[in-house]
Order: sequence, then C-alpha cells, then structure tokens
Amino acid sequence: MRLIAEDLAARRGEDLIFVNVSFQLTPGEAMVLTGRNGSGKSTLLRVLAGLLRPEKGSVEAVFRDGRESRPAREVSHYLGHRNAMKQELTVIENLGFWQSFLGDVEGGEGRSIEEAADMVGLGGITHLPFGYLSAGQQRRFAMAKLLVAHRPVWILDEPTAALDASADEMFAGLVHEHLANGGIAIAATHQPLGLKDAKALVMKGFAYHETEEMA
Amino acid sequence: MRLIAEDLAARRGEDLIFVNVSFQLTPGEAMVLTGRNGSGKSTLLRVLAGLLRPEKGSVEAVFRDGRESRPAREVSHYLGHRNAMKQELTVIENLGFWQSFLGDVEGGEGRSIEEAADMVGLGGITHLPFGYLSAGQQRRFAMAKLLVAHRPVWILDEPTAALDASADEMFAGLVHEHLANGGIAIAATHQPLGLKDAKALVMKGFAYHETEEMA
Amino acid sequence: MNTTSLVISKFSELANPTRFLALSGRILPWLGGLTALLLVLGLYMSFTTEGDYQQGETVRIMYVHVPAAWLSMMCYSVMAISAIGTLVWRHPLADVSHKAAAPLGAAFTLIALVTGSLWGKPMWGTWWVWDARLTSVFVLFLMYLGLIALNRAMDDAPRAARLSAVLILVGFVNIPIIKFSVEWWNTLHQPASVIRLDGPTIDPEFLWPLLVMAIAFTLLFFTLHLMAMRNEIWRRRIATQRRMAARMAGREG
Amino acid sequence: MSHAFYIYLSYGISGAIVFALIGWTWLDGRARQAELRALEAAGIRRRSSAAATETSPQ
Amino acid sequence: MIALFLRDLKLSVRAGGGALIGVLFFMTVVAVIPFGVGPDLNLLSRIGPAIVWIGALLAALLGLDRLFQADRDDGSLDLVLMQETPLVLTVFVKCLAHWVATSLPLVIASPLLGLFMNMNEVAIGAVMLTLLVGSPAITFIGAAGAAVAVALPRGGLLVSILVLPLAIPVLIFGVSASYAAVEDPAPFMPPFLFLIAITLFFAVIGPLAAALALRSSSD
Amino acid sequence: MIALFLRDLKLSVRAGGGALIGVLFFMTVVAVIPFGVGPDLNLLSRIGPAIVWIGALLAALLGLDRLFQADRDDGSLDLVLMQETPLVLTVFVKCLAHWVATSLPLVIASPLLGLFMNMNEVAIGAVMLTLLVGSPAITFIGAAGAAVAVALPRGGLLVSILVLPLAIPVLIFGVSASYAAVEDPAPFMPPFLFLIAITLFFAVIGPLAAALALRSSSD
Ligand code: HEM
Ligand SMILES: Nc1ncnc2c1ncn2[C@@H]1O[C@H](COP(=O)(O)OP(=O)(O)OP(=O)(O)O)[C@@H](O)[C@H]1O
Ligand SMILES: Nc1ncnc2c1ncn2[C@@H]1O[C@H](COP(=O)(O)OP(=O)(O)OP(=O)(O)O)[C@@H](O)[C@H]1O
Ligand SMILES: [Mg+2]
Ligand SMILES: [Mg+2]
Repeated sequence: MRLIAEDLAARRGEDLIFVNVSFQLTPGEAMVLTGRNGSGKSTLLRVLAGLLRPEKGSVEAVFRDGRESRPAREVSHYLGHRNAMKQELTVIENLGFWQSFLGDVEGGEGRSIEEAADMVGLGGITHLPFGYLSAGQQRRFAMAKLLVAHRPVWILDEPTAALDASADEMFAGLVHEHLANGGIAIAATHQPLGLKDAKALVMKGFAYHETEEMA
Repeated sequence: MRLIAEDLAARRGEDLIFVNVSFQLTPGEAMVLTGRNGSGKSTLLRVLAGLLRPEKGSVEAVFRDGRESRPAREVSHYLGHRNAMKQELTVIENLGFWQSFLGDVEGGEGRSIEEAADMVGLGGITHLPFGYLSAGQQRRFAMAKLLVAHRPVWILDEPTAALDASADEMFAGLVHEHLANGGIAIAATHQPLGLKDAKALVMKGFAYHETEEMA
Repeated sequence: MNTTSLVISKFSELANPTRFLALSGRILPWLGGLTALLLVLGLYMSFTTEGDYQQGETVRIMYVHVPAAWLSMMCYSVMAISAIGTLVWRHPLADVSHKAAAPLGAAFTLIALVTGSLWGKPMWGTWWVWDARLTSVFVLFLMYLGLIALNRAMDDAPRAARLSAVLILVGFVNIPIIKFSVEWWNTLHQPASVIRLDGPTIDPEFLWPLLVMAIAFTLLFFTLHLMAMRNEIWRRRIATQRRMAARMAGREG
Repeated sequence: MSHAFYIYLSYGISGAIVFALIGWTWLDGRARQAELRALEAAGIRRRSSAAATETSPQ
Repeated sequence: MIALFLRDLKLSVRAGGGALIGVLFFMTVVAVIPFGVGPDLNLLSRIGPAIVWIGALLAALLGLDRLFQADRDDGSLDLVLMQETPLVLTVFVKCLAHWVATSLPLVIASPLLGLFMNMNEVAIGAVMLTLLVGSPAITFIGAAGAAVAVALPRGGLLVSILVLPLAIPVLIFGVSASYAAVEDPAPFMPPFLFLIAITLFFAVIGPLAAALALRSSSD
Repeated sequence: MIALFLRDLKLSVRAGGGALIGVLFFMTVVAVIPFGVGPDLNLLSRIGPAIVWIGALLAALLGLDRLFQADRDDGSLDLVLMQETPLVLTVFVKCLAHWVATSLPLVIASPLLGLFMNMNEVAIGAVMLTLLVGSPAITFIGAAGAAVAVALPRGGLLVSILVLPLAIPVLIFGVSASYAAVEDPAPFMPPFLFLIAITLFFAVIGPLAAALALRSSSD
C-alpha cells in the first residue's frame, strides 16, 4: 500500500492556504509536518483525512502496485485537536464503541481495550468516566483509540500536546511499532517527536495577496 | 502584594490528589509546576484560582503587609486548557468583552486590544471570527486576554501547548515583562518555558493506596 | 510553490463572475426599460377593462394577485435550479443566484398573501382561512424567511450556499403542494383557470391584462434578480479585499 | 367599505412593496460600488486585474 | 452500527434526559389546553387527537438540534465522516436512536394523555398507532435540519423553523387518520397509508439530505 | 455587566437565534395548529391564548439548557466564577439577555399571532400583557435548571423534572388571566397579580439557586 498525494491545494473560507503539495509514502515511512502557527498544517491533515475537500488535487491509498485504489480517509486514523470521546461515558464504553464502529481494515487487527490502555500507560483506570481524567490522560486514551482498530495510515495533529516527557517516549514507541508493522504515519507538530528517519514537510503559509484572484 | 498558599489539600471525586502544599510568592516571582500526567497540576491551579474548593488550607492575596487580604481568585488571571473565547464572535469582540467584563484591579492598567494583539504577534487579524483561527493562533489570543485587563497574578495551565517555537519566546517575553512590573506568575507545564529564576514545584501525584484510609 | 500556474488555472473560473458582471451590465438597461413599459401598459389595461358580473370590480385585484402568486412559485423554482448548480457543479454564480433570489421571493409571496387577503375580505367575508392553498403559501413565505435567516447566520459564504442549497431542494416539495392543493383538497380558493392542460377557461376580457401583468412581473423579477446578483458579487469582492488588506497590514506590521 | 377601497389598498400595498424592493436593491448596489471605489482609492487593487494583464499575452 | 445505536441511546438517557423532558413537556401542553377550551368534555375529546399530535410534534423538536452538534463539538463527527460505511446509513441509525430515546416514550405515554383528554378507546388506539407510524417522519426530516445546524454554532430555533413547514403534511395526515377512525363516514385507511408513505419517503429523503449537508458543511 | 449583557445578546442573535428567528419560530408553531385542530375559527380563537403561551414556553425551553453549558464548554464560566462581582448578579444579567433575545420578540409578535388565531382585541392585549409579565419567570426558573445541568454531567433527567413542574404554575396563571380578561364573570386581576408575584419570586429564587449550583458545581 502506498499513500499518494498529488498537487494538493486547499482553501479555508475564501483564502487559499497552500498549493502544489505532493508526496508519496510507502509502508514504514513517516512524515513530520512543521511550520509556524497558522501555516496550514491542520488544514493539510484535514484534507488528507477527507474532512476538507481540496481545491485541487487528490489523495489516494494505492494497493497492489496501483491496480486498486481507495480514498485515503477509509484506511486512516485521524487524531485531531479534539479527542472524539464522550465525557459522559467511561473509557471502556468510549473505546469499545470506536472499536466496533470503526472495525478493522484488512491487513491487520486491532488490540483489545485493556491491552491498548496498558500500552498508553494507563491500564486499570478504564472504568472511569472520560470527563474525570486529566488533560494528558485524556490525550493518552485518544491515542489508545488508534490501537483498538487497525488502520494502516495514522494522521496525527499535534499528538503530544499536553503529554509529559515519559509519554512522549511512549508515543514514539507506539509510532515506531506501527511503522515496523508496515504502517504509515503523518504528524503535525511543534515538538520533536523522537521519530528518526522521518520525512519532513515544512509548511510556509501562503502570502495572501498572491491568491486573491478568485473573488 | 504577596500570594500565600497554606497547607493546601484537594480531592477530585473521592480521591485526595495532593496534601500539604504551601508556598509564598512575592512580586516579581514566578513558579513552575511540573509532574507526570494526572499528578494534580491542573487541580492545584484550579484550587488557586478558586474554582475548586480545597479540602484543607487557604489561598490568599495579602496587601500592605498583611493588613488587608483578598481571595486570590479576585486578583488573578486564569488561563486553562480551554481558551474562554467564543467561536462565533470576532477576536475584537471577544477581547473587548473580557476587557470590560474583567476590568482592572488596582495597581495597573490593561492594554488596548490592538496593542495586546501586536504583543502576541497577531496584529491585523483581530476582525476575524475566533473560530476561523488555527489552534496556535487561538492560544495566542487567549494570552492576549491576560494583557487587556490588569491582574497581578497569572495562573497558567500549559500555556504553550500548540504554540510554535517563536511563540514560546514571545510568551517568555510577556511573562518576564509581567514579572518586571511586579506581577506574579504560576504555570504548569511539560515544556521548558524559558523562565529563569523561577521557583519549581514538582507534583508527585498521590499514590492511590496511600489515600484509601480516608474513604 | 508555483503560484503562476495556480493563477492561470483559476483564471477560467474567475472569468465567469467577471463576464457575468459585464454582460448583465449591458442587458440591464434594456430589461429595465421593457419592464417599465409593460408595467405601465398592464396597469392601464387592468383599470380600463370591464368588471366581472359576479365578482364586480374586485376582479382587478386579480391582475396583481395572480402574477405575484405565480412569481412566488417561479422564484422558488429558480432557486431550486440554482441549488442544483451549487451542489452538482459547484458554480459560484449559482451560489450568488439563490442567495439573491430569496428576498425577492419573500417579497412576491408577501404581495400574493396581502392581495389575497384583501380580495378574500369582500369575496369570502374573511381575511384569512386556514385552507390548504393559503396555508401552503404561508409556509412558502416562512421558508423564504428561514432561508434568509440561514444565510445571515453564517458568514462563510460558500458553506452557507451549500447548506441553503440542500434546504431549498428539500423544501421544493412544497411547490407542487401549493400548485395542486386546490385540486387535492376542496378549498374556498379558485382552481387553476389559466395554466391548465386543456387550455385557459378564463374570459379573454380578463386574460389579456392578466397576461401582460404576468409578463411584466416576470421581467421585473429578472431585472431585480440580476441587480441583486451583481450586488452580491460586489459584496463578496469587497469582503475578500478587506480581509486581504487587513492581512497584508498584519504581515508588514 | 366599498370594493374600491380593497382594490386601491391592494394596488397601493403591492406598489409599496415593489418600490421598496427596487429601492433597496438599487441603493444596495450604489453602496457596494461606492465601497469598491473607496477600496480602489485606498490602493487595494484586485489581484486578478493584475494577473489578467500579466497572463493574457501568453 | 449497532454500537452507534447503543451509544447514542446511552448518551441521551445519561446526559440529555431526552425521554423525560419530552414526556413532561407533552403533559404540560395537554394540561394547559383545557384552560383554553374550558371544561367542556365533549369539545376536549373532539380536539383531543389534534392536541396530542401537536404536543408530540413540538416535543420532538426539543433536543433535535443537538443531534449532530454534540458529535461535532467533541470531534466524533470527523471520525464518523471518514468511514467507508455510507454516511446515509450512519445518519439513519442516529435518527433511529434519537427516535427511540425521545419519540417512543411519547408514543407510549399517549394513551395516558388520551385519557386526560377524555377520548374514547378507539380514538386513543388510533392516535397511538398514527403516532407510532408518523413520528419517525418528524425525526428523519428533523435530521436534515439538524445537519444544517451543525454549521451554525447554536442551531436551536432555526432548525425548528426549517423543519416545521416540512412536518406539516405529517401532522395533517396523522390527525385526519385519527379522526377518520372515530368518525364513521371517513375511511381510516387512505390517510393512514398516506402517513406510512410519507414516513417512508422522509426515511429516504431526510438521511440523504442530512448526509449531503454534513458532507458539505465539514471544515 | 453591560458588556456581558451585550455579548450574550450578540451571541444569540449571531448564532442562528435572534429576534427574527424567534418570531419566525412562533409563527411556524401557530401556523401548524390549524392543521391539527382544523380551520374552525371559533375554536381557534378559543384556544388561541393557550397556544400562544405554549409557543412561548417552548421557545423559552429551546436553547435554555445551553445557557451555562456553552460557557462551561469553552471555559468562560471559569473566568466568570472568579470575579469579584456577585455571581447572582451575573446570572441575573445572563437571564435578562436570554429573555430579551428569545422571549421579548415573542411578546412583541404576539399581537400578530393573535390576529392569525382570530382572537379579539381584548384577548390579544391580555395575552401580550401576561406574556410580558410572565415569561421572565420561565427564564429565571430555567436558569436554575440550566445551572444544575452544568453541575451534573449526567443530571439531564433531574433538570427536566425540576424545571417543567415549576413552569406549569406560570403557564396556568398566565393562561387563566388571559381568559379572565375575555370572559366576563372571571376577574382578571387576581390571577394577574399572582403571575406578577410568581415572576418576582422566581426573579429572586432562580438566580440565587443558579448561583449556588454553579459555585458548587465547578471542578
Ligand atoms: C391570502 C389569500 C390567498 C392566497 C395565499 C392565494 C394564493 C394563490 C396562488 C398561489 C395562486 C396561483 C395558483 C396557480 O398558479 O395554480 C392563486 C391564483 C388565483 N387566486 Fe388566489 N390566493 C388567495 C386569495 C384569493 C382570493 C380571495 C381570490 C378570489 C376570490 C383568489 C383568486 C385567485 C384566482 C382567480 C387565481 C388564478 C387561478 C388561475 O387562473 O390559475 N385568491 N392564488
Ligand atoms: N472531574 C474530575 N473528577 C474526578 N477526578 C478527576 C476529575 N478531574 C481530574 N481528576 C483526577 O485528578 C487527577 C489529577 O488531575 P489533573 O488534571 O490535576 O492532572 P494534571 O497534573 O493536570 O495532568 P496533565 O498533565 O495530564 O494535565 C487525575 O488522576 C484525574 O484522574
Ligand atoms: N474554519 C476556518 N475558516 C476560515 N479560515 C480558517 C478556518 N480554520 C483555519 N483557518 C485559517 O487557515 C489558516 C491555517 O490554519 P491551520 O489550522 O491549518 O494552521 P496550523 O498550521 O494547524 O496552525 P497551528 O500550529 O496554530 O495549529 C489560518 O490562517 C487560519 O486563520
Ligand atoms: Mg493546527
Ligand atoms: Mg492538566
């Protein structure tokens, strides 16, 4: 499986945010997005996840040497700024829901909830309502969501915000394991993620006056 | 003015989170709170801000050598995980509201909105609805909120999450200026904040089994 | 990043609103003149023809009421077609079109409602009854207002356009209900006598002024629609330029 | 009340609504154009006019 | 899909209090009408079906605007939009869960209210049956409104305005079927079948429109 | 305080609320009624006051539950709680803003709706007056419920049990005062004075209870 983004451009409201973004990722590769605040990292990730329609270009997951292709969103996990967990439900209920709602994409299998909780270092408190956790604990369980259902591509938006130092390592470990199993990861970040050999894409932001020709 | 916390203890749900926290801060002093995820940093800050009732102990701002004292919450800014800004309103409207709602505490004066926006590096886009901004831009404007109304004490919970490297410096500059003007700052963080000479308080988190005798 | 290629690729799209502005600017004076002419003619005819033996002089209300009622439905149909344009071809002009048409539709519907009530008082003895025709027109009026409110509640123009397009299409079920309500339910209101399969059954004495007025109203609608669309395009340009100016100021500062 | 009352009232109200509509659209257009001119005067030109002249010779 | 259904059900029972507030509002409406029409039992029983239907319609509006907004606010909506499962199906299941949590209790409570309104057994049965068949239509069409409201920070009233005009046919046929069951000359089946048809129609149109609106409003 | 009032007003106007929408909503509700009870003008004018009041209650309920929740979700509530200004006052101002944004337009529009419902002038005046006096009570009592809802993340059910039963007396006195104005034997003043008393009572109790609940809820 390869992830191919070709000549992407996206706009927010009326303004173009970036143009001509192209890249390819093969199994085991990671890409780190960096750039100033407001330079369009989150926008690019949302385009990759199929949540924003690109102004131009396409994102696809290609299987079997190009003989089959699917929209990238169907084979991806997306971890955004918000955790996509319900405050009112317990962690087990939350993770259980996503596990059975998301299901596994072929080529891998999700872990059990307890196993995932252990991997993010918080085994044993899954019976608590999600709203009772600290910011960092909530973020860790949002990561556990990536583990309970298998997706070859991980799209992560500032995954380690709110995490402590030991959690950074934990997270790097998770991503390395995912890559070792033939996964692909794309992360936007302001902090070093501890990922070696990752490709890097620096978002520049677009000079606004150059893009106004549409109005 | 001094900020005096005496023998604080707090619980979340049924569990004691910390006990016996005492400290004093005089004008120009800063304190940095560190500790694992879930160790009680946010809880302590919320106690200081008067948002959580402490199980024991008290927090007070003492004026004129102890002859007058007020609850700390009335002389403090609190910047939590959430930005306290409305997505629907423009930045100007948001900041303008907080400026006139909060008002100044005696001993200082808030800056104008444009000035504050310039100081956080985002002058010129204050007419945009807050919901249109990127995560980092939102966080910066939440900091601008600290500047538009004067409060001698700043209570900051992971202020630099989602900020890029240049913003970290900008933030350190803001805090230094605040301290130089006789302010007090308390921040919980996982990242180095660039504050020299700050006191440090490491939260240990309370081992759960040690607290069960209270239940 | 290569910006010139982008400028070129966008140029064809941008040509559209620009060309529209130029073209409509040339058409508008003629359209407006023709509308004024026909309106005067229609008004003259409607006040010089004979009254009806049964409805007396009040039949003259028909010359306003019926065209306005037709227009209220036609305007919605125009909006529905534009809505398809928005959703299927994502054409920016279609967005502008249905946004600009909503207030016009509301106004024509209001005219139909008011003149209908004013006709109802002498003919039926009451201003208002809750029968199917009257109520469905009232619902149409509410839908227009709802769409205007929706457009005003969102300042992200493309998004607002897509969402109101969805609503316009869903609300289109109301149009056949209005049209055929007099046949499906028995009501006080007249059944269709002009637009029907077996030809008009109305006396030609009334038919002529009615037709002239109807054409005049239709032209009036298109004139106003073109003007409103131009206004809307300008409004968007101004908004973009303001934002751009502010951002450039932000960069330099 | 005579029938004439209803007739003239309905023509009157319709006329008022139509005139309000025309007036509003007209004035709106005037205001927009004035704003455009003001922006132009402030030196903010549409990028496209520049782009168009740049790219048209090609 | 079943997981989604169960989660939504759990959420509305645990957080919203949807069922109870609907039933309470419903009872309030029914309790107030007698003040208007006076203690004339005949009249009450005559307008009974209409009142019960109107009450149910209004009660169904409460909470409808949050159908997708809650999911948007915590980011779940993003994940739901990404999946391979057709969005229409997801919306349909969410509608079902919402219906079970808020409208079904109304249907179950309606006989009680019928008694309050002094309706006879046939009328009560007819109202309950028409409500059971007709109320899903309101939920489905409401979902389209709620999807539009996602783009708005606070949909509330706007949703109801957009939805109510479309819900009118449901009301008309529901009420007329209930009356037809009691009054002899009018046949019960035609309006009832019409009601079923409308519900089926909206069961398709509503989720489709909602899915379209959700896709085009995501940002 | 004025800033808070203006902000809340702006929020509810901007975010798909606002005067226009409240009135529209009300008109839609009223337009729905004749479909249910049939176009009998006499009957309509009899149930008119009750319908207008129910519409007002519904409009007040829609969106009321989010009065403090929206502020809690984005963290504004924390800052509001920290200030020196008495919390009761803040709550009171928020209630006022909510009332002005959603209930006042209804009061102003009620004569129009009275006309639609074929009510006579006295009835219209009476409904308008009672609405003006009575609707704040619903907002105030609703505020207490909304505050409790913030306190209990799973307290949905409790809120509805709390708010509606307390709102029923308001509704009953409002409606019966309106009817008393039209029907001769019944005197208008007693229920009307009662209504005023209830409103004043709730104007004190509501914000107090809400402030108490907010203070004890913060976490
Ligand atoms: C507020 C009240 C009324 C409303 C909303 C209303 C609405 C309409 C509408 C929507 C049409 C267009 C129907 C079509 O194209 O098939 C129409 C046509 C017409 N209306 Fe009314 N109407 C009202 C009152 C009246 C009254 C009181 C009269 C006269 C007694 C009347 C006489 C007519 C006639 C003669 C037509 C033309 C029918 C035809 O030839 O197709 N209307 N009205
Ligand atoms: N509302 C709540 N109810 C019950 N327990 C809670 C609640 N909020 C937090 N806790 C518990 O209190 C403990 C401390 O949480 P706190 O938010 O203070 O941690 P923190 O040091 O800020 O962590 P982080 O670095 O992740 O932000 C955690 O174990 C958490 O589970
Ligand atoms: N909903 C929106 N509507 C209009 N403009 C938006 C919207 N969201 C973001 N923007 C704009 O798009 C630009 C890029 O935002 P984006 O969130 O992609 O930045 P980012 O690189 O993720 O920044 P950060 O590091 O702060 O998260 C910003 O200038 C922002 O103002
Ligand atoms: Mg971002
Ligand atoms: Mg914390």
